[in-house]
Amino acid sequence: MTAMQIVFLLTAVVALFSAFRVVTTPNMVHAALWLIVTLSSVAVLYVLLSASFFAVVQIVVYVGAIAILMMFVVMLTRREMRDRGPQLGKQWPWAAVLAVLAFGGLTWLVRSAALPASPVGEVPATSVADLGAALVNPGGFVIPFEIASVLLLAALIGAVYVAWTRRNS
Amino acid sequence: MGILSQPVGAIAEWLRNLLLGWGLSPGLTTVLLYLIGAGVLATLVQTWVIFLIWYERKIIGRFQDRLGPNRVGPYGLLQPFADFIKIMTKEVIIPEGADKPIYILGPIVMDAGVLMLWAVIPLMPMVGMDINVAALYTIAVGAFATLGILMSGWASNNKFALVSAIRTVAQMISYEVPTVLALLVPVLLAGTMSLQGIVEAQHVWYIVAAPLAFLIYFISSVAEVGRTPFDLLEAESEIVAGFHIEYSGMVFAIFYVGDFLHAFTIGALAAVLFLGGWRGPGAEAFPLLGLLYLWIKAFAVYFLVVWARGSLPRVRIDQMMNFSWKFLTPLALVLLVLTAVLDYFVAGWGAWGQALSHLVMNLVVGWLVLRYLQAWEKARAARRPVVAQPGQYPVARPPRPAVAETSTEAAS
Amino acid sequence: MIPLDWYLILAAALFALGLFGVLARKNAVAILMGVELMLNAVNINLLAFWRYRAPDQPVGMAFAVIVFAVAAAEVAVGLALFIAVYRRFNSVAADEINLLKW
Amino acid sequence: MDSWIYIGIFVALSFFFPALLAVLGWFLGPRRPNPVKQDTYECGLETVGETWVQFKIQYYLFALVFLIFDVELVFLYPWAVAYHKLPLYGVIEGVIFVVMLAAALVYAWRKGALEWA
Repeated sequence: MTAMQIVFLLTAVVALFSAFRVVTTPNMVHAALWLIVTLSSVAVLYVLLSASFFAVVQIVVYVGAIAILMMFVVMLTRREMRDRGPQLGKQWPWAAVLAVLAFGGLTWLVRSAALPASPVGEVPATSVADLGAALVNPGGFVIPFEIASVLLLAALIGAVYVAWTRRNS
Repeated sequence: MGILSQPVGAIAEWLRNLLLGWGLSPGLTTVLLYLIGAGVLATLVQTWVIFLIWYERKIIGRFQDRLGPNRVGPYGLLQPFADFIKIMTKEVIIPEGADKPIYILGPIVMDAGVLMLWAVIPLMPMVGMDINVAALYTIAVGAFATLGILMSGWASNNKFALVSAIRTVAQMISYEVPTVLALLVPVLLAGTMSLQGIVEAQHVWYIVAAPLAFLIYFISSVAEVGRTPFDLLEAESEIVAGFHIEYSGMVFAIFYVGDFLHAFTIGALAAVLFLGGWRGPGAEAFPLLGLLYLWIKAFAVYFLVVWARGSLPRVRIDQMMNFSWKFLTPLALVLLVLTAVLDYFVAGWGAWGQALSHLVMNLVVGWLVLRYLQAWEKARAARRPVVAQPGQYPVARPPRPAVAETSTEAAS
Repeated sequence: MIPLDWYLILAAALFALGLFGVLARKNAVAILMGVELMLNAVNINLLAFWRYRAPDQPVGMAFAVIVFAVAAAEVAVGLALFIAVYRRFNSVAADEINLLKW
Repeated sequence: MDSWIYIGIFVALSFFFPALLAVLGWFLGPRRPNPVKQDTYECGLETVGETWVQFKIQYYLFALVFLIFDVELVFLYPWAVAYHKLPLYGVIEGVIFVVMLAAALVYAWRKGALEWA
């Protein structure tokens, strides 16, 4: 067992425990904070995968923006803050069965496939620049890149339209 | 490899050999070395705040025609130590109904978010960890500072703390957009996100090539830290405090320390990004000189922050939000596009040619913006219904609401 | 070195937890959090395969970037809908919003 | 990878130092809680109503616009890093992307989502 494997296992334990708390804790602000712990440990996993750009982006986008937005909404919807009672619906045993089945099936798939134990090569030092070049390359990902910008524009327009009503007294 | 040309390298080498001599494995030795290096740097940075507090109080004192602290020690230098000892012995009050773990974690997360920035700042040539995404890393750890504030405001079980935390976070995220946009300009000019690489690419300081980006970066970082003139959410002379209203003793001191350190850290970051970092005559040969240059530049920017605190009045919250979203962000967008296009066409002009052409572009944009602001101000003044007559209050008062309207308001 | 299947099993576990959250929670924001967990599991898979199969090509990274964009768009629109619903019904409990159910 | 070990250690220490300060303050300071002292400080008035007050929609809108901007800007960083190696179409595509971003800003502005008050 190498040091990297120990780091991986520790991170995995933290990620899974906090993810479990996210889906079970009744207090929504606590759930958001546990979500932040999960997302940060996923960032550590990205570092272990030598995807440092994505580790940083994970923190910027998820912790810095999405989690903050969620906490805002939790604080906007006051009634839920007092709902310390059960937050799971009646259907939760079925959900648990389905989740266990999904996990079992996926694990069985992973175990039955022949997967490499180590990477085929090293990540080039210029991987971020390569990504940037590929994102604007007509033979690469320029269409997804521009469509992503249109998607985000549409999301903003839709979200502002839905949430914002001019105060008409 | 003398101690003068390779100060940190020489010490690290000596330590490594020492540790290896004790029979430790190379991997463990590296980790231990990093631990020592990080520990020394973090400790120095954290204790450095004590000096910063003295410096700021002294400067502000002079701005306000006072002497500043001068009782404890020479020039009052020991005053912050006395304050520190005093605050150590104060009680940490946890208000009733507070969410205890989050209440304590809030300031810790906030301070950690500031301290983490120092992991990537290049202190001198070949020192300071060089990751290839360092510029984005500085944005990312800022998220933890935001998060800490939101946590402590929420956990305090106090309306005012919660409202203030939400407002502070709204301010911080609003000003993060121009920060990120302005940070893109040096990244684009240098063609790398590594801060060491950005410093090395600055044959001409980027403040020459991108003065407007420097201004945007500086203003929006000051606003993100929440210093005067943007400190309206914790304005000590008007309201009691902001999100940290319930905090006392050492836990409050952590906020205080984080705040001062953040102000100095943005000085260091601005120095690295726009003022050439450790660059200066002789810095390549004697790295310690580079550290000195960086410190001087960081202090120059920090002085600007203190200067702004000493001389500018507070802004209103709607003005502050408008300033970020309706002025800084569009300006930064325009600047980014112009810089990108211009940089493409002047690629072969040499360092000074590029810098000067960018400077000309920046000056033209700046002049146009000033003209636009003048026209806007003139139009606003024309719209304002001010009729100053002798004996009258010179500001148009809002019309009194009719009684019927007031009652419906109250009923609804 | 860490074997690839460790990453995949961890991602599967995160995905299952997210699925459980989506199906079992009552609060709509909590459901969105579950969706975020699932998207993160997907991203771990994408980047793990990129690292182990084709680290010299940006394909996996480009996919992961798009997933980030989709996650952000989804959160923005989803939360906006919840806010609109909350103002209409004064609740964000998913099982109380059943006007279209019958 | 090596430098990330350092970053990881530094991050851990960054949490450790303020935590140490908090623990020190906890042990060195006195602890004499009483109900009045632990009362919520709201300008000397008794706390009225529940603490979790409801907020204006405005905060959410700012956070929303920020989220969209943040994600789009993250896309621009690899582009800026690759910038010097890009041919002209790369520059133009980046500019189109920024124009989309500006369109988002203009929409939010015209819609009045950026007004405080």
